[in-house]
Amino acid sequence: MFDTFPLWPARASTTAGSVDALFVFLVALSALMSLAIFTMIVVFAVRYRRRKGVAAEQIEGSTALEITWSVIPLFIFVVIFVWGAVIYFKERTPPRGATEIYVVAKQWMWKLQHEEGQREINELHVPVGRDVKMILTSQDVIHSFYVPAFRIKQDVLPGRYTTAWFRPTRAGTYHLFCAEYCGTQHSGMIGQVVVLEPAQYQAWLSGGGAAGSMASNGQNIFLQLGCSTCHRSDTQGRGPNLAGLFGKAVQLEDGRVVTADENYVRESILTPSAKIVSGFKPIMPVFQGLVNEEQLNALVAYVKSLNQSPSGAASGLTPDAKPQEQKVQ
Amino acid sequence: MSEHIVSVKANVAVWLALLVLTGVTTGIAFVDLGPLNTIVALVIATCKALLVVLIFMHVKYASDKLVKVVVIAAVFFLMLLLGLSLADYSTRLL
Amino acid sequence: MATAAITLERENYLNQEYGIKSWLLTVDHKRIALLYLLSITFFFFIGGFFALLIRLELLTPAGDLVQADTYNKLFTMHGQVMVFFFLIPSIPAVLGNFLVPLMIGAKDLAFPRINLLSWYLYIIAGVLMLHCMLTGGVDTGWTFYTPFSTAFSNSKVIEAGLAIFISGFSSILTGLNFVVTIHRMRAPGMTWSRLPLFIWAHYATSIIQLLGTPVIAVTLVLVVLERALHLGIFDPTRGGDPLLFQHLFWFYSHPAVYIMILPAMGVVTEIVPCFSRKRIFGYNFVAMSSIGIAVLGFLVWAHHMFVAGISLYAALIFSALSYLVAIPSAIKVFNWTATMYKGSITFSTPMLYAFGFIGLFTMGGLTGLFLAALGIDVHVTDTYFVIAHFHYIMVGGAVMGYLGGMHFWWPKISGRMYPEALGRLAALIVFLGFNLTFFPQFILGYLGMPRRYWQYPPEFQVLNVLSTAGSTILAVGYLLPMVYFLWSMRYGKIAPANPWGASGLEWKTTSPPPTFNFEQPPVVDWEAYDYENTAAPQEARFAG
Amino acid sequence: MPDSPIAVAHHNPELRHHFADMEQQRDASSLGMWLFLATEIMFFGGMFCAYLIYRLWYFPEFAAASNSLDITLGTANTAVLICSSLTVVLAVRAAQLGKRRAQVVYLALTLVLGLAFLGVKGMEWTSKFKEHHIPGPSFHFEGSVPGHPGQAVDQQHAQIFFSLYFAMTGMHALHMIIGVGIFSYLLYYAWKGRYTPEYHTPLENSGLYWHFVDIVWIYLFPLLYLIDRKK
Repeated sequence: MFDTFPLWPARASTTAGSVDALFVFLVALSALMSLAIFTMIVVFAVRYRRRKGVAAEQIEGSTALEITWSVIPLFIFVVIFVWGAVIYFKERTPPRGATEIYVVAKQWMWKLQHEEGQREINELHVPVGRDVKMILTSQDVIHSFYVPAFRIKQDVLPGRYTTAWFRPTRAGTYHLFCAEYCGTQHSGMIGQVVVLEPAQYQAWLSGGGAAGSMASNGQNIFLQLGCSTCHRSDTQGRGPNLAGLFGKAVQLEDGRVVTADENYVRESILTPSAKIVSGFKPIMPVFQGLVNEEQLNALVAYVKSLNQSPSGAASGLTPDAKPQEQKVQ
Repeated sequence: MSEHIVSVKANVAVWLALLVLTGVTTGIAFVDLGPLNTIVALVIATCKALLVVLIFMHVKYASDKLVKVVVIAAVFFLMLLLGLSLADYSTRLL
Repeated sequence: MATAAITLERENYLNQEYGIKSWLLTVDHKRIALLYLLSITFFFFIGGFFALLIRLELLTPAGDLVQADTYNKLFTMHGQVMVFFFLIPSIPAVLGNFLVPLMIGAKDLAFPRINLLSWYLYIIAGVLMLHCMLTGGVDTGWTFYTPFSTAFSNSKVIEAGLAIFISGFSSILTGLNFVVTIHRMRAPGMTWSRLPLFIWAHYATSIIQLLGTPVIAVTLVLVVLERALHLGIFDPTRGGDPLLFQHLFWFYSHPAVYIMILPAMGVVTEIVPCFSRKRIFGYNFVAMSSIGIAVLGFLVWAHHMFVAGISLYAALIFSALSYLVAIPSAIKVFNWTATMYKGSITFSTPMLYAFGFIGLFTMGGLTGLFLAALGIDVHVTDTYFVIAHFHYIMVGGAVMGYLGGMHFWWPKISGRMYPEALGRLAALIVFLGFNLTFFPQFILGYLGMPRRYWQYPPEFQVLNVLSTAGSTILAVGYLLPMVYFLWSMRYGKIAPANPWGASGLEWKTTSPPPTFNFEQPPVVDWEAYDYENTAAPQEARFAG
Repeated sequence: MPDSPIAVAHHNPELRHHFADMEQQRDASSLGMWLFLATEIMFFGGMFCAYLIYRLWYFPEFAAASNSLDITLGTANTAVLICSSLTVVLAVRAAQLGKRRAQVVYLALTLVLGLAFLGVKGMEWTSKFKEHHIPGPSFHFEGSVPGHPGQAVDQQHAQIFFSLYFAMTGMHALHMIIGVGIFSYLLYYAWKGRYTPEYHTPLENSGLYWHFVDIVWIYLFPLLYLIDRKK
């Protein structure tokens, strides 16, 4: 019975509990409010129904009452607002060190790739208890990444990244929906999120299918496209040194300071002239149309990896990397 | 509401002022004032618009406050559109 | 019966002239109201037909009744027809058109010919929309989100966009007419504090029509240009930002909800005092809350975009502002309830609709609080929770208000009484059918069923079946008044000038009113809702 | 449509039946016109909003593209429009004073100036067409960012500028064309002597419209033509 006629969605992430708590609070509050109003209406309707010889009593109004029933709700609203905002703030702030999964949405399919390189379509395997950050982009129209059991939803936009994160708390298989109308097979753009126990997840991960991590794929593309000629690991390059760049503040030529996040790296690859790093010339060619979304994701993953392992990073930026380059070709 | 008839002199004065301001705004665009260039251009445009609204469109002489309210309300709502949109665009991170 | 015969023979706006030309070229606001009544009823049934097909498709989890593309067109055109061709014009263009001059003691609206022009614009837009529907339709969702609408959809986006653009001008001109009329055409003694609250509500509505509609007009122009000429303003592959479209779209389309609900609130504010035989409780607060809703309604649009990729800080601002608009709405509900206190209440059909309105609007409003709460909105936005919420406001609220108003003023409009017993029955059916249709959708939404789904996982079926069952009941509830209104035009009892013993100026003239509304220009020397000095009707005169 | 008994007492043939007197009629028309202009502000406002966002995003390209517009023609056209506003004001004044000939002369002048504006606009658009600055497949922009002659200009971002340029000036020109139509109508009836000191509301309201279109241009000119002109 429960499976065919559920009345409450599965609760499988840390966020789900806090969303449910606020939801239950609001349901209780609404029930109370409507009960109060409906009771009053019914009582008045019965008590003051028209009777012979009893005239209505004309009442002008009451400023005190008006202020009371404006101010009390206002206070309640402040509570709801703050409560909802706290949850939202957490939902939109991915914790540090989260496992990253790159998602490319297209009409009408989800393409997902793990940091370790595994690719999945319309299916996502994640372990229980680990923070997972989704880096989402779309190849065509706007989609929306929605996992009801995690209570998360994030629109997936073409031309930029959006992010979402969750920490699964319970193993199981859950719905993945596209929640933003995207054309003919919108309702067919569904999949599942499989939450595994850590051991099972490791087994799944080692099950193969990955051709190198995303960062190493990115490194290959980086070399293939000749990026390393200018973006060198020393200070001699004609482009900025990318080691340790990610997440840092970048001083631009026009005086602005921006944070080197995923969207910055993306924009700097596709339309380099948009933000010129201070001290460098706008000589980088435009890569819009030359790299697809998956390659772009790999490049972003690679630039990020330059933070985590300085040694590995250096190897990618120096001529030592030649052998790897040949491997690509 | 009796109509106010603006003198030819006043009208011509406004017209001359508008022409002068047009010249000024074009000229000053070639002077480097940094970010002030945009502000100066918009201030001059607003002065011109005010001249037209107040004198040419007779708002200054309107005995009825309603017209002023309508103008101010429309500008206010336009500012809401621009301002609240900017609230998003100026603080977007990811 | 003798007096009734005399009433019938009296010259009124209906019998003053005959012939199709006397209708199509009329500048009488009352006749134009009837033209609107006919046309929006037509579109209401088209939109309702689409709704029934949608519900039938959702009876089973698999997509089996219609093709996916057909389904997408059905919900798109259901939305567009209902929003732009039924709800937005419904109360303002029919009841507002008919009543605004009558209530303030004017002979007509300020610009009668522009009023007729509005109707023609509406008809041109409607014909264009029909042509669009019959030659393939449009599948973007009523929201026209880019870049789907501009670069990917293969349907008739341009035609639908232009139809809505034109209907927008119809709406603007109606609002303009109302504002000028209310400012300039009031009868001597009809001060602002004596205006019926129906007028205040329409005044607030008109402000939104005037200041919001042009923004969607220009946005649709840009969408059309973008689709035709590839301008790139909303296209990310050309450097544009699709979220800019959403900002501009919701700048109008959120306040548009208040275009639909404010007039309905105005209707309820007339009905409740009348059938409680009492002054409205807190006149000033009810009046100002209308204006407050209109103005604050412009500050909250991006709460439709909390998961769309707007900035975190903007989301916080818009969430906080969204709660502000709930305050004036709450004030209204409390004041209607307080008006009943120590009244002398009767339960005629309009009052039943008013009860229904208050109940459903309260639930719609309260679930709005859920959606304004950021953390919850992330989960329930774009699901059936939203669908249920806005149908509680727009159908449970606006349509209940519209039907209540139609019953309340039908004697004035047609000069005939509708059958009271059937009226009460229909009100009950609508209320029950509505709740059965839409309440399960709240649960569906929280379970996570996304909106605009042609097929869905099987565990959602039970609730969907309940909803579909409810929709058929609702359909019966809507057909019933249509039938007995038509019936009453010929067989209904002759209506007296003031069958309800209501206090408004519109009841002081004959039913139906003469072409210029009043035999003698009225002079107002009483306060609004002066039920102390208005005689209650004799029971026998209106009991069905 | 027969007049109601009340309206019969007044004899101005221009008084419509549902107004009590000429003053009420005039006040209503004037308020209606101002409300219409308020909607026009919001109509253009949507485009100004788009302009604002993209100007902030793509400032270098906006500057480069703006510099490619003909500032001489732009300034001259602004002056033309301002002159036309003066002639409109004088035409309304002539009506207020009951001078038929002056009305006709000023209205004709307004028409000439309005058409001159549209002519210049047409010339500018034509040259844009020749330079491939029309958004679309053949769009190509070769200008450089002011102060950074070597920097490549992003074609797409420049195209956004021109999209907005054509949308905004196009919508403005459409309003001008409608204005020219209205003023031709006014000219005809002014010639016929319809507008008197007692009744010249159409003239007055059309004047308001014309001035409004002028004001839109007063903003469009610096926003489109004068971005970062300093060398």
